[in-house]
Amino acid sequence: MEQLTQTITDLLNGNAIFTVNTLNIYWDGMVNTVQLVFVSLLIGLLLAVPLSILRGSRFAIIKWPIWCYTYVFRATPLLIQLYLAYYGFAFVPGVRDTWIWFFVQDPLYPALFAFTLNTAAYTTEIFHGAIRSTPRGEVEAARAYGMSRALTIRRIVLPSAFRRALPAYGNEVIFMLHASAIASVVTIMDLTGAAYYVYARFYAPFTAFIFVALLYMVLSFGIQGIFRGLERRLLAHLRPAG
Amino acid sequence: QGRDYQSIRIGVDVPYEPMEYRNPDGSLTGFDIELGDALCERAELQCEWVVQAWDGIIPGLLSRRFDAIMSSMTINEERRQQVLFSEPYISPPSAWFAPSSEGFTSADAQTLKGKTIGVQRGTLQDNYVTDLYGSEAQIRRYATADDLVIDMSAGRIDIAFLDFPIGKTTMLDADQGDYVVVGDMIDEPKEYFGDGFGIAFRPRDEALAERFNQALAEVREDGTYQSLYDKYFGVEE
Amino acid sequence: MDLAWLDFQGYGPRLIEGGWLTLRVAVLSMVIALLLGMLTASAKLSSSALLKGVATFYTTVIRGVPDLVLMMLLFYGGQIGVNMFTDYLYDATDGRIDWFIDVDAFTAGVITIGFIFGAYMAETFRGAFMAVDAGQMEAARAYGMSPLKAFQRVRFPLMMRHALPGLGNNWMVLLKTTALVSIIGLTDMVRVADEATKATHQPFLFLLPVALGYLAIASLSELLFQWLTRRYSVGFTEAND
Amino acid sequence: MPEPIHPLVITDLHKSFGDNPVLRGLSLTAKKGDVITLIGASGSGKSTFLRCMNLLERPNAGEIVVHGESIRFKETRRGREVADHRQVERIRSKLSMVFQNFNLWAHMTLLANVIEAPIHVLKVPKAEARARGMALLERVGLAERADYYPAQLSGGQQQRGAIARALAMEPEVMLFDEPTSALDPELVGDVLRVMRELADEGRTMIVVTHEMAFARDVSSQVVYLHQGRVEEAGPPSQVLDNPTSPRLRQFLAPKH
Amino acid sequence: MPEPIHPLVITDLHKSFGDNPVLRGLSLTAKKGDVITLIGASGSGKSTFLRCMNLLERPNAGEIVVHGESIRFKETRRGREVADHRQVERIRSKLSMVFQNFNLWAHMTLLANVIEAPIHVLKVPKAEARARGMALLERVGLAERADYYPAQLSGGQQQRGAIARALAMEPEVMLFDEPTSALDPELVGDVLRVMRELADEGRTMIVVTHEMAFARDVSSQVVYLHQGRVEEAGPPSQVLDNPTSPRLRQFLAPKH
Ligand SMILES: Nc1ncnc2c1ncn2[C@@H]1O[C@H](COP(=O)(O)OP(=O)(O)OP(=O)(O)O)[C@@H](O)[C@H]1O
Ligand SMILES: Nc1ncnc2c1ncn2[C@@H]1O[C@H](COP(=O)(O)OP(=O)(O)OP(=O)(O)O)[C@@H](O)[C@H]1O
Ligand SMILES: [Mg+2]
Ligand SMILES: [Mg+2]
Ligand code: NI
Repeated sequence: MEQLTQTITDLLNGNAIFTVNTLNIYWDGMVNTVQLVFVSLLIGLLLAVPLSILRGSRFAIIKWPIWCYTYVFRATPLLIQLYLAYYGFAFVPGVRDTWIWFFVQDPLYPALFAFTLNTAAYTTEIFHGAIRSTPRGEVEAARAYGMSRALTIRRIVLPSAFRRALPAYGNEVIFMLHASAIASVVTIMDLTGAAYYVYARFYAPFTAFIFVALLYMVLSFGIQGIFRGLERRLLAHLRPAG
Repeated sequence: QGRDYQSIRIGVDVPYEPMEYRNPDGSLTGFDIELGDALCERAELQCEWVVQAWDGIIPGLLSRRFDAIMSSMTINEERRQQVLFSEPYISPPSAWFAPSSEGFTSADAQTLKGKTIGVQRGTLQDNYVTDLYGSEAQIRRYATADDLVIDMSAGRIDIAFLDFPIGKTTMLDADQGDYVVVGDMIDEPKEYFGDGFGIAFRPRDEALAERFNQALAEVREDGTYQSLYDKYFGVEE
Repeated sequence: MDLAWLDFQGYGPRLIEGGWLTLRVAVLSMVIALLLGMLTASAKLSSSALLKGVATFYTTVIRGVPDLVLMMLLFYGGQIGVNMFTDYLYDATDGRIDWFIDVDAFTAGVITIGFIFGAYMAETFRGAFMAVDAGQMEAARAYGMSPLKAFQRVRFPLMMRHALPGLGNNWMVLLKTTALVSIIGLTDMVRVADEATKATHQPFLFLLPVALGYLAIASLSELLFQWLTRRYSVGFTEAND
Repeated sequence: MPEPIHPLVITDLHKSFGDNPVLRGLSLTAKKGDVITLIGASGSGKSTFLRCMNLLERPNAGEIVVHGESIRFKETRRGREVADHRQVERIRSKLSMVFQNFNLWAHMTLLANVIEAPIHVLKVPKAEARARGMALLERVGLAERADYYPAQLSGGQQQRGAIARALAMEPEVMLFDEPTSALDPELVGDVLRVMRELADEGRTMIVVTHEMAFARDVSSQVVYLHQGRVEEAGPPSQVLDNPTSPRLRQFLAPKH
Repeated sequence: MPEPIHPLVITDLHKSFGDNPVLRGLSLTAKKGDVITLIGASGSGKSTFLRCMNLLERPNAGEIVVHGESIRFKETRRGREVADHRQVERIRSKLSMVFQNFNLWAHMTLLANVIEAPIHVLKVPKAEARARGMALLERVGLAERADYYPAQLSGGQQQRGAIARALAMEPEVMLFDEPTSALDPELVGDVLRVMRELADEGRTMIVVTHEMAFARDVSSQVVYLHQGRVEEAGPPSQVLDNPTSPRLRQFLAPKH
């Protein structure tokens, strides 16, 4: 009990651990995390939409490479993907003499690269499943009114599928937020990196990690709030009229 | 009040050569392990080593999964508020390491202006470099010394600041690459380099810590300590 | 064929042991997560405000906190709580009562991961439940099926078609989250590779067996998921152009 | 002489969706063997009324008594709720329903749809349920489609399948929502014959229909709904041939 | 004198599902302003035929010519395929369809359903499409339900919504699959009036229906399908009142 009260008072009052210096580290970590997660989710989403459509293509040469991509990126740890993107790519012969080095040199780009491809793979699977379960009659109605395949997908299939995929996609966004914690492996000081720093410096694991957990909670409550709002608006057709 | 232990468990994270690592057969060895065993013998304790990943090592101590940690932990004021330390049992110096091709002769703030320095995240070396070089140089913080070494060979960092024994095994002794120590060994000022490595206990176990301090004094006295020190850090140069 | 490289500098057997632990933790916690997820999703969609509130609290908070922290808090925090009590007993009785109540790390790891992923499963199931055509459930209820029967015979089989992609994803994430058990002292595949890397100073060498280990487990599960997808798509046709 | 116990008595039923009142005080008494047809304009609340009878929609007010047993409600903060779910399930298994849009279970073959509730609700042995199910499919002319999934059936086939599924419950009261809308005249005749046989067996039926010929031929009572109220009710000869309400007269006047 | 170009000419159409032949050589010519009703027993292939006309089902053999333009097919390993998807889309936008089970888009309000295709296929400006959409909903009596989602509408309301959606395309040929099955006699009259107006405007209609009165009143030609073949065809007075085929005679004989 004592320890618990101690921890809480520590958190509330200014004290040895939460100095301006460490709070600064946490703040920078927050900025890095948000930036990484937001950008990779955005690009990942943009990639996943076409991929999830092509994943259901009739043509094996389109379908299978995408399947392989999603399979490999989902089946192997993000940590390894990140590691290869950052440490592995640096050893490609000659890479250091090209303009690519500028991007590889900075840990941010390799991390974005790995995160984006990873979330795109998961998102592709979610959307592909939702697209497949679009009610057949609704697709036929669209085709019957002369909508092209692309238009049908844009106006009928995707809006309908996205609505169905919303809860699963919400999971993916939060997974990504938590997964970004490994960014510190490639020297990016994200939120978790900040917590490790404080842990190592003060040997106060619970204080360091509970505080960072609170920050993650703020972020994820924000995300969950957004998704709840989206559901309220987009899933109106599942509720009785008021 | 502290308990009166007959047997204890000691937490350690491996490998961290030469302090603690595994023999080819999987058994534990290293300076910490051998010294720890000697201390237990003096203190008439049954000791059992528990391997524990670093992230959970302090929580493991606090939650009594083990009763002491002997895993190259540096004593400092901030940490003393969480755990109880024994007297320091070794004070390894820190040192600058760089590829010989870089041609550094000294590592003062002037020379390293605009360079990239690698350290292990959250270590005393991190604090030291952050405070003294933070405004001139760029600092990259790594989870492990090995990651740091790869990045040095990839050309992303120019120089590293590490515990000397660690730098020695990962850079000087490893055959890939050609690295040198830049400048002198550093173990001052004390506010950064503290008192060296200590054994950590739960704060309420003062009696236990005292038994270890006693034992430590004894092994220093009778030469056991020196022979272990020579075995692991014997200077061949 | 030369299979010597499979030895991985002597770490081969330990890697396999670690892989076996990974597999066991993953499968067992998946079972817990599925059960919890199903219960929670049902609670979220029920009309009881209390059930809904509890379920929403669970999914919101658990998904809000990083896994690593939850692992630490639930395992070590729990243990520390127990210890506070035993320490108190020890002090109060002057050392005559000295208990140490040991929480088994394997069980704790499985339960914690199951508990974390139950929240994600709940969201996946909830989405799938909502995607099922309401008329299908009405028909079940109209014929006097109890909620349990209707669930088992109609809602569940229809829901699975919508849930499987999300379940597959959750499983893949869970599989790799098992690596967290190393912070509570268990030696999984990743922990072995980590030790090996630090000992040999060959960081890339051990990425391979880890990736292969995960790929192997994932391949088995992929087969299962494909079979399930076929099974739960029976009766549904896709439009042709 | 005590009043006989009727299969279904409904008193002053009210139901609204949000602010939109759909049923505004409906009462109805179905005696054993009665065939009651509900007629009324599209949107007048016929389906909603039928769905309230077996509690698929929760009425806001009113009493429903099945075989002398009154369905119990309780007041909660969120409004009126069913008090005893067991009771409702028991009652539902005696009232079987054909939905306006069939609602065949998409993941089951036609035969599986028909034998599902008998096996799992009435606990009929599997073999027996199959035999009876096949006989019913034969009766509605679908024996050779037994192994098709609903998505592979024509509209009329689905509707007949839904009828077979309802018949398989051998219920005391049957609720039909436009059971012949997708059928051709020949099949309408067949279904009619089946329904007449059921009436002769003493089963009670409530039928929503737009086919006035059908209403005239089968029903013992016709109820005309208008904007959620009973505008006129009585035997078909009276309601359909000599309507008193001007609204009903307009409804019945052939426009083509 | 050259043969006039007809809106829709179908020659020898075949279609089977697996081994099950459903259409076995159907031909049909629809002239401008024609109203052709397809009648036939449940499962005789009426919906399938209609769905083949705009290629929702891929016919195994046969020719479809819309406004003189023959739909091109190619043989692939997987069987007969449409050769030019652009062509099919262009043709479909001229043939609009009311489905037997409506198929309204569930995630859109009624009005959004109606204006969707005009805006995105015909490129009608949004404001204009809305105005016309509302007018159409008014015409089918659903103006006040414009903001409801399909799941909140009664069966008849959904059907009228589907009709409004089809009308909004102002197509040259309309394909109706039992467009009045869920409507009461009064609304059937309304829909009938709308269809007659369309015919007067010179639009062509193919209507599947079970309502013989409807077929008699509106159609210029009645086609009786039996087991995937045209058993009898001609003007309603001939087909419905003096059928030659015994099968058709049985089909038409009132049983109730
Ligand atoms: N996807 C499918 N797979 C297999 N068989 C099918 C499929 N779709 C339709 N059929 C079969 O084709 C036949 C014709 O169906 P269709 O829907 O054309 O009948 P219909 O004349 O419209 O009947 P109704 O008046 O009942 O709507 C039916 O026997 C049906 O079972
Ligand atoms: N879930 C709902 N939310 C809001 N309004 C609804 C809902 N269900 C039905 N309604 C409205 O209630 C009214 C009655 O619907 P109901 O389905 O009972 O009509 P009906 O008499 O069966 O008509 P039809 O002959 O067209 O089937 C309609 O105006 C409809 O729009
Ligand atoms: Mg209705
Ligand atoms: Mg049909
Ligand atoms: Ni009739």
